[in-house]
Order: sequence, then C-alpha cells, then structure tokens
Amino acid sequence: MNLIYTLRLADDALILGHRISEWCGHGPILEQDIALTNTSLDHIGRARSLYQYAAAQFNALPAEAKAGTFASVMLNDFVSKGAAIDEDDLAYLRDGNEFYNLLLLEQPNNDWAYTVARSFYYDAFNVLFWTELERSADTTLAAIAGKSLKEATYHLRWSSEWVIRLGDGTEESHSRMQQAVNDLWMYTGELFMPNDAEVAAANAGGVDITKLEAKWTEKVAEIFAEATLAMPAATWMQKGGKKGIHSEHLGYILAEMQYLQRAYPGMEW
Amino acid sequence: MNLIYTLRLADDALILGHRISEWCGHGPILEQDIALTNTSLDHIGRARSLYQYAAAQFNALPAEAKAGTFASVMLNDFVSKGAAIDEDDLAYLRDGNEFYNLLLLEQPNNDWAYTVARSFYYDAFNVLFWTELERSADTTLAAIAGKSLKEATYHLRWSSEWVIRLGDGTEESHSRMQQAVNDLWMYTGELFMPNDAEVAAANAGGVDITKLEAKWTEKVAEIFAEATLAMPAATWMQKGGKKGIHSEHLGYILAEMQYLQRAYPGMEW
Amino acid sequence: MTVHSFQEHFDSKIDREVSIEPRDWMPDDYRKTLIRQISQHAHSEIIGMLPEGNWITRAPSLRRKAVLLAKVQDEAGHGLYLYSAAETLGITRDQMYDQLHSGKAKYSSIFNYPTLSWADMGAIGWLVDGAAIMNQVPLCRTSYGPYARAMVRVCKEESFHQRQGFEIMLSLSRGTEAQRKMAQEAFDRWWWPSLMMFGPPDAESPNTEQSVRWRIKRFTNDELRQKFVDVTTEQAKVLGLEMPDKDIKWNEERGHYDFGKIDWNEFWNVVKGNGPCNKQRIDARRNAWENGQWVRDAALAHAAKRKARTGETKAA
Amino acid sequence: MTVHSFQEHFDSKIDREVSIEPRDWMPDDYRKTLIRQISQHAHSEIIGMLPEGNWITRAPSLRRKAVLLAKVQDEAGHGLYLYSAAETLGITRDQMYDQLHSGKAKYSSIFNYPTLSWADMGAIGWLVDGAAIMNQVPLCRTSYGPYARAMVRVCKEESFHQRQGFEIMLSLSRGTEAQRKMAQEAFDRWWWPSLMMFGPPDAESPNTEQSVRWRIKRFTNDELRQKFVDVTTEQAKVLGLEMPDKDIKWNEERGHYDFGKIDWNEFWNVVKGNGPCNKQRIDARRNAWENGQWVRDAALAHAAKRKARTGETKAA
Repeated sequence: MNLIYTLRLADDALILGHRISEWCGHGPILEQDIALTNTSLDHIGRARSLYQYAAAQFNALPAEAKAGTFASVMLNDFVSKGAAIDEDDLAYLRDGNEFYNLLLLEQPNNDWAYTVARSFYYDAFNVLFWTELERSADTTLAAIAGKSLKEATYHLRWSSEWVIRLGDGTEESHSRMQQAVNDLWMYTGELFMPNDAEVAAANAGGVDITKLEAKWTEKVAEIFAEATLAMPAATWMQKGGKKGIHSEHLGYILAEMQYLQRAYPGMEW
Repeated sequence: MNLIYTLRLADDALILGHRISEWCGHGPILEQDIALTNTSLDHIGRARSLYQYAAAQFNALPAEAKAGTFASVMLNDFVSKGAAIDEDDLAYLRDGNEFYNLLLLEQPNNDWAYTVARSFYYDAFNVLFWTELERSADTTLAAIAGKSLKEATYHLRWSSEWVIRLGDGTEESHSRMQQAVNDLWMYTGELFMPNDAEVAAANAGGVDITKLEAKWTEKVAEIFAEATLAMPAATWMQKGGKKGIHSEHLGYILAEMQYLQRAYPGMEW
Repeated sequence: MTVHSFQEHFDSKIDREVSIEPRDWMPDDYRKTLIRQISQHAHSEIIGMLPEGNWITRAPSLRRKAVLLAKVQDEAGHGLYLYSAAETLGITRDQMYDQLHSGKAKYSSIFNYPTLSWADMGAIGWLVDGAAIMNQVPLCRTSYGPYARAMVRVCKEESFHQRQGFEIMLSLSRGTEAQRKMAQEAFDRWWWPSLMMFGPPDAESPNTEQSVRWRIKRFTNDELRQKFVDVTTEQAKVLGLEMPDKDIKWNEERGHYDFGKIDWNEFWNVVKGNGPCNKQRIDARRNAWENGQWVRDAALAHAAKRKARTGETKAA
Repeated sequence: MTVHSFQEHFDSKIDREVSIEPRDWMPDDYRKTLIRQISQHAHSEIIGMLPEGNWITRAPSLRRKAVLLAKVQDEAGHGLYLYSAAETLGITRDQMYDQLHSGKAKYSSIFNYPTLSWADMGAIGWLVDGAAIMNQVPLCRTSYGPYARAMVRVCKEESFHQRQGFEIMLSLSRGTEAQRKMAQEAFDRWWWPSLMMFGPPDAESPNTEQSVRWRIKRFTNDELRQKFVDVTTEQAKVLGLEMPDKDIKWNEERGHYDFGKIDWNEFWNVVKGNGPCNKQRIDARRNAWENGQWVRDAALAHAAKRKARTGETKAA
C-alpha cells in the first residue's frame, strides 16, 4: 500500500514536471522561462526520489506479490525475468491506468494563466501536505517531504505572485486569470479525496488529506482577494486520476514521454 | 531496391493519411469533414496495399538479406525470430530514420489553407506519377497505380477547387492561401528528386520522376492563375525525407501512431 | 380547413400510421418536440465523433485504423441526414449549431466520458452503439417521414458499427492477458453510462406518453433498458467478460435479468454539464466552428463571385 | 579631450589589454560591431534552446531528462547575461528581440538543423558545444569588459555541457548495436554543420583583421576549425565512431589532420534562411513573444498599480 502511496506522489511530480517542461523555450519572458524550468526540475527531481523509493519497496517484495502488483506488459515482462526495477522502469513502462496522478496536473498548459492556476492550486496544497508528511514515521518519506516543503514554499510564492499579477493586471489578464481558475476549479476536489492508499495511510497515523481542505481554501481565498478574483462557484468535482482513470490528455503525454524506452526496450541511456 | 521503392510510396500514403485524419471531427464544414476523412481513407488504404506488397517482397528475401534490411530494433527482433512480417510491422515498428516519405507530407495541418496546399502539391504530382506507374512491368504496382490514379484524380479535383475557392475568396482567405503555398513551396522540390531506389527504378525502365516536373509546374501555374495566386518565388528546396532524414515533426507523429504496438509488443488487435 | 380539422386530419394520419411529411400541417408542439429530438440526435452524432476520433491516430493496426475512420465518417454522415431532417421542420443548421455551441442544446451524455484505451473503441461500438440501436430502431417507423427515413439509414450503419465493436472486444478478450484486462476495464467504465443512455426511469420521464402517441417513442426507457441488459449480459458471456454489476442475476419469474441500482445523481450531473469531458467536447466543436469561419466565408464569397461572373457572361 | 585623444586613449587601453567598460569612450564601429556580435551570440543561445528543448519531453531516462532541462535552462541564462552585456552598449533587449523576430539579426546557423534522435542531444553537446567553446574561450579575454565577464560564466558552463554531450555519446557507443548506429548517424549529420560554425574560410572573412585588433577575435576561423578537427578526430576514436569525412587523414608535415571540402553553398543557404528549420525556429520564438504580450502587459500594469498604491500610502 505504501508502494502505491509513494507512486502516486511520484506520478504527480512527473506529470506536472512534464507539463511545465513543455514551456521551456516558449515562455513569455526570458526570466520566467528560467524560473519555470527550475520548477520543472524540482518536480522531476522529486519524482526521481519518489520513484527510487517506490522501486526499492517493490524490489523488496516477495516474488508472488511482485507478479500481482502491475498489469503493464513491458514492466511485468521485466519483473518476470527476475530483474530489479529502477526509477525509469516505473516512469516509462507503466500504462496510463497505472498512473495515479491528480487529473489537475495532466491538464494542458493552454496559456500562462492556466499554467499559473494549475500550479497555484497544487502548490497551495503541497505546502500543507509536505508540512504534515515531514512528521511521517517513514523516514524516507519524511526526508523527501522536508526537501519538498522548501521547494513548494518557493513554488507557492511564485504562483501566488503570478495569480495576483494577472488578476490585478490588465482587463485582459484579469479575465483570462479568472477563466483559468474557474475552469480548473473542478479538478481541485480531488486534492482532498483520498484513494485507498491514502485512506490506509491516514488510518495508520499518516497524513489525513481531508483535513487540509479548510486551510487550503483559506489560502486560495486570501490570494484571490488580493488578485481581485472571485472564488469559483461550487461545482461538481472531477475525480478518477488517483484511481488510474484519467482524462484523454494523459495518453498523449505518455505516448510522447515513453516512446524511446518502448521503442528500444531494455537499454541503458 | 524495389522493396525500398514500395515502402517509400507506402510511407507517403500513411503519413499524409495520418495528417489528414487529424482533422476528423474538427473540420470547418461538416460535408468537408466527410470529404477529408474519405481522402484519408484512400491514403490509408493505399498504404495498406503497398505495405502488404513490401512485406511480401521482404518475406521472400533470403535470411541474410533480411537481417541487413532494417535497423529498427523491434522489427529486427521480430525478423530474427524467423517470423514473416506484415503490413503492420512495417508501419508500426520502423523508426523515423527508416521512413522515406516526403518532407512535405509530414508538415503540420496548421489551418485549412495549409492542408489544402499540401494536398494540392502532392495530388498534382500523383496524377502524373500514377499515370506513368500504371504502365509498370511490375503488375502489382501497376494495379495499385491504376486504383490510385482514380483516387488521385478525385483528390486533385477537390484540392484544386479549394485552392481556387480560397485564393479567389475573401481577402483573408487569399492571403492565407498565398502564405500556405509560399511556405510549403520549399518542400515541393523533393517530389522530383529521386532517391537511390527511384534512380534504379528509372534506369530499369520505370518512372523517371525528374521528367514530371514540367507538367506539374504547368498544372500548378494553371490552378494558381485561376485562384489569383502568385507562383511562389524560386527558393532553396528542402530534401532528406526520401533518405530517412526528416523534419522534427515525424518523431511526434510516430510516437503517437506507434505507441500501442510498442507498448504491447507482438499482439493481435 | 379549420385548425380543428387540421388537427383531426393529423390525428387520423397518426392513428393510421401514415407518415407526416414536411408540407403537412402539424401541431406546434409536435414540430417543437421533433426539432428538439432530431437536433439532439444530430448533435450526438457530431459530438460522438470526438471520443472515437481520439483514437484514430493511435489505432493499433492499419485495418482497425481504416475501420475506425470509416465509422467516424459514418457518424458525420448521420449528423448530416439528421440536420437535414430537422431543417425540413423550419430550423437552419447554423441555428442548431448555435444552440449546441452555446450549451442550449443537449446531446447524448455518454460522449462526455473520456476514451482511455483502445478497448474503449470496442466498448463504444458494442455497448453505446448497441444501446443506440435499441433506442433508434423503433424510430424507423416514427410518424415524421424525413426522420423515419433518416433513421433507416442510420440504424443500418449502426448495427454494422455495433458488430465491429463487438469484434474488437472479441479480439481483445481472446488475446493476451493484458488485452483481456484492457477489455474488462473498458467494459467496467462504459457499462453504467450505457444503461443511462435510455434516459431516466419511466416514473421520472415526463414526455413519454405524448411521444408514444406520436410514434416518436415506441417503448419506454425502462423497457428498452431491460432489453439491453438482457441482450448484453448474454453477449458478455460470449466474450468471457465479467459483468461490472455484481447484482446482475437471472430472474426466472420476470424472464429478465435483475440489475443493480443506477447512480442517477451521476447521470443528472453529466447532463447538467459536469461530466468529465463536457467542456472539452463543446470547446472542440466550438473551436472547429470558429476556426472555420474564414473558410466558410471564403466559400460563400467565391460562390458569389462565380455566380456574378456567370451572370455577366450570360448578360454579354 | 578631443575625439582624437579619446581614440588614442582607447587604442592604448586596447594595446595594454585593459578592459573597455560601458562608460568609457569607444569608437562607433567598435560599439556597433560589439552590439552585432553580442546580440547574435545572445540570440544563438535563445534559438539554441529549441532544438534541444525538442527532446526534453522524450528523454529516455529521468536522469537524462533532468540534465537536459538544466542544460537548456543554462542556455536561457547565457542569453540573459549576453543581452545584459549588449544593453550596456545602448540597445534594449526588446530592440534586439525585434531584430531577431524580423529576421534582421542573425544567430548561429547550426540551430537551423533538426534534432531527429536522442543521439542528437549527445552530438550537440559534444560537437556544437565543443565548437562553441573553441570559438568562445578566447572571448573571455576580449577587450569589452562586460562581454568578457559574461563569457567567463558561459564558457565554464559550456565545457560542462560539452562533457555531458560526450558522455551521452559514450553511453550510446558502448550500448547496443542500435544505439551505436543512432550515435553514428547523429555524428554524420552534425559533423559538417559543426565545422561550418567557425564561419567562412579566412580568405572570405572580411571582418577578421579589425576584430583581432579589438580582441573581439583572437584566432582566425580556419585556425579554430583546424583545432576542432584535430581534437574531435581523436575523441571520435575514443567513442569508436567513424569519421563522417572519408578524407580525414593525419598530415605528419603539418602536424594536423587534413579534411575534406566543406559545402559552403549549403552554409550560405542556411545563413540566408534556407536551412531545414530557419522558419520553424523564428516562428517558435515569435509565437512565444506574441503570445506572451498580454502577460508582459499585465506584469507592467500590475507593477504600475503597486507603485501608485505605495505612492498613495506614502503621501497619506
């Protein structure tokens, strides 16, 4: 269960890191291109630490348990040969229905306002989440949380500033920013809907993500107020990502991301 | 050599069919959505006939020759197991540098004008080309050419009409159409630049594509005149596709197109 | 004739199962109901192109790619017949598009679910087209002539699509373990939304009675749904797939399969616009429309120029 | 001082290898030449992000992905230092962008070639960064202070990138047969364009003499090119790759490798805008710029509002 818990966090990091990396070379301002690439690097770096930990957990499983963990063909082929898996096998050889990232994070970049809104919603959650996870009894996760908290704090400052700048900028930027926070609102509910692994973690004394919503909403409201943005209206919340049921976007992300590993199986790069 | 010749024609058909199929469901006019999907089907259908023929040629080779034909890992793995290959292995398991389609055909759809211009340049060539190839001593190719000529004749009528309609439509459509024919002009030279397989074919009494340029230019000039479009200025012509050196677009096409076959190797669908 | 006698004449045609044709007198409500239903149906075909169109570039074999392309093309064709049928009732295609793009018009909610694997192409053909056919076959004898004739063509092609979908599922379920799982997973995701395609339970379906009278509807939602459950449960056995509903059980007495509770809360939410892909679908169509404006403008302008030139030639 | 004595003072600094700083007097030609060269260099870094950026989402391992991202980020950083250095000479960054987007300014032609396989990430690091370093190391001691200081940072990072590129090539050439072929093919494609990076042959390079005098240039194109051929030929042996030039041969007498004829026709065509990706690269940058206009406008507007509010607060 801890394995899926770890993987889910890793998938969040990889998929958001991927999306943000699509901006590289195409940002509106050179300094921001650099800042965003830096953020992408933080996410990819966190993904690596988490996948490494997940791989270690998997490799420590008894053979029978290993065989039943994943359905993805190429990963299972690899496992069935008795080889130990590593971070890349988890990132590159799982199919979409075994990715557990939030729907929010796979949504397209669209424009700068959407990219900022997506990060802002996630960063605001992350600061609360890593603060809690840093107290985890699992020392590996606690260590990752400590580092991630520092990064998330910085990310949140950046995305908050941009929410405010665009919200309280020009008429056009205000309307684009409002549109972005409205359109992405339906993906924020999933932040606080635990999947089985997260329920189990909470029951075992880990982070109870359902308890983070109030503080998160408070933070969002605070920044939106400064940004002169209206809080989005209550809506039906989308879910599924945490259980491997995604939007149509993830398939395209993976087709691109995993192509080389799939086309040249089992090679070292 | 005939194998590469056949494959090249198949690749043209598949890649253009793929690009056109991207419009399906997104066309500007429902009737045209249907017309374009029909064209895509023609191209995919031709690709199938040609890949089937190429696969038969390959399967008839002695084992040593087979081993040296392709470099693509998954295709070679397949071949090395002694299995006969089929149309899908050729379409889905070759890497980009073993695709020989024209650079023109992998260019993005961009807008309706670009899509029309790309097809027009190619259709005008195809009518001339299939007319010649229909007389081929290779009865399989001759039969495919006969069917393709009928289709190409229809395709050319469609694309010519649209060149004229947009060229001689509104100010905006005129300027978009002119831009499209100008921008794609640099990819038309390759239509008449034979690769080794085409040189060998011409030497053996097959179609000499270098001889088709004059008639092609005449046709293009005729339609552009009716469309009130200026002939694009002479420019340096891009080449490489026919030798497997493509633009950056092909890699993305293949990552998407081949993903499933790569992720689930060796399965029947 | 007075309005009263028009009405009598109309009613008698309905009773004798004679077709109502575009030039015939018809009650306003009949016209409105038909426009709503036919245009919804046309929109469903057009929106329905998107979830399947999503896999054209990724189809796992060239044969499957060609078949899928042809299928999506057929859907465009269905849209075309149906828009034409609706136009005979005095609404233009552009008006109907406008209703679709502005969110005023509805379309089948099933297309607001995402297509997530190749097996979804099988599941949609098998289940969604299967359910559509059950809904639509009775419409081949519906009272309004142009609609009935359009439905004859539509149903013929859709039963072909349904067989193709079933065949995809069969290939997968007889394939590798991974393919069987892919098929099962798609079945699991599409099952409940397919049941919802028959509409709300009869008790909550207000239009049924009048529609039955007009032969716009010939069976109730629940009747059709039951038939679908019965047929599909048998087909799932052939495929060797597990029913996604643990409560499915043969009821000897009723001569039907009993089945579990449908989550109508989800249904109404998707109808109201809260499905996973509502926004994405409408955005895609609206973008196609808006990005195509200059193309349509050009086609009109060119046609006008041609006409003017022909006029000049004639005048000369 | 008279202009004459300004010139003498400047010349004497140049002779004594003393840095020229932004506030110092300098000849117009010197200023113009530097603006042209530094902005071209900055543009090359920015355009250079694109061919490598093309593989970030497709990098074959997470480690390689992170390293590539960091590298492209470094290039953005180099662009930033260099634009700043150019700004000290009295041109704004927006003016320089405008020159780039309008096609008036040049950038290194090498970035007009497409990146077609993962091995291109190796080849670019190894060859393109390798050639760049040879061109640039002498600039660390160039006469204009801000440029020289920027180049110290740039060269340090680029030699790191060059090693990373070589390491990618090494992994591939020691990998499977398919990987070795991928590496060889990339080497074949990037070799000649890399040689062209040193510019036209000395005989056809008009600015050299003056530039050498100003320490904007310290070696001639042909000198640097020869050095590159000598070094790279040895490195190719370590990689076990074949030289893409069949005429490469050690010349005992010269103490250098002889090499084949460069296709200058291709070079000039790419410079003139006819390379495989010239249009694509400029379009990408122009799109980024145009699509970012509203973002920059918003940032300015917000900053102005903030400032106004702070002013009000102070005034109050």
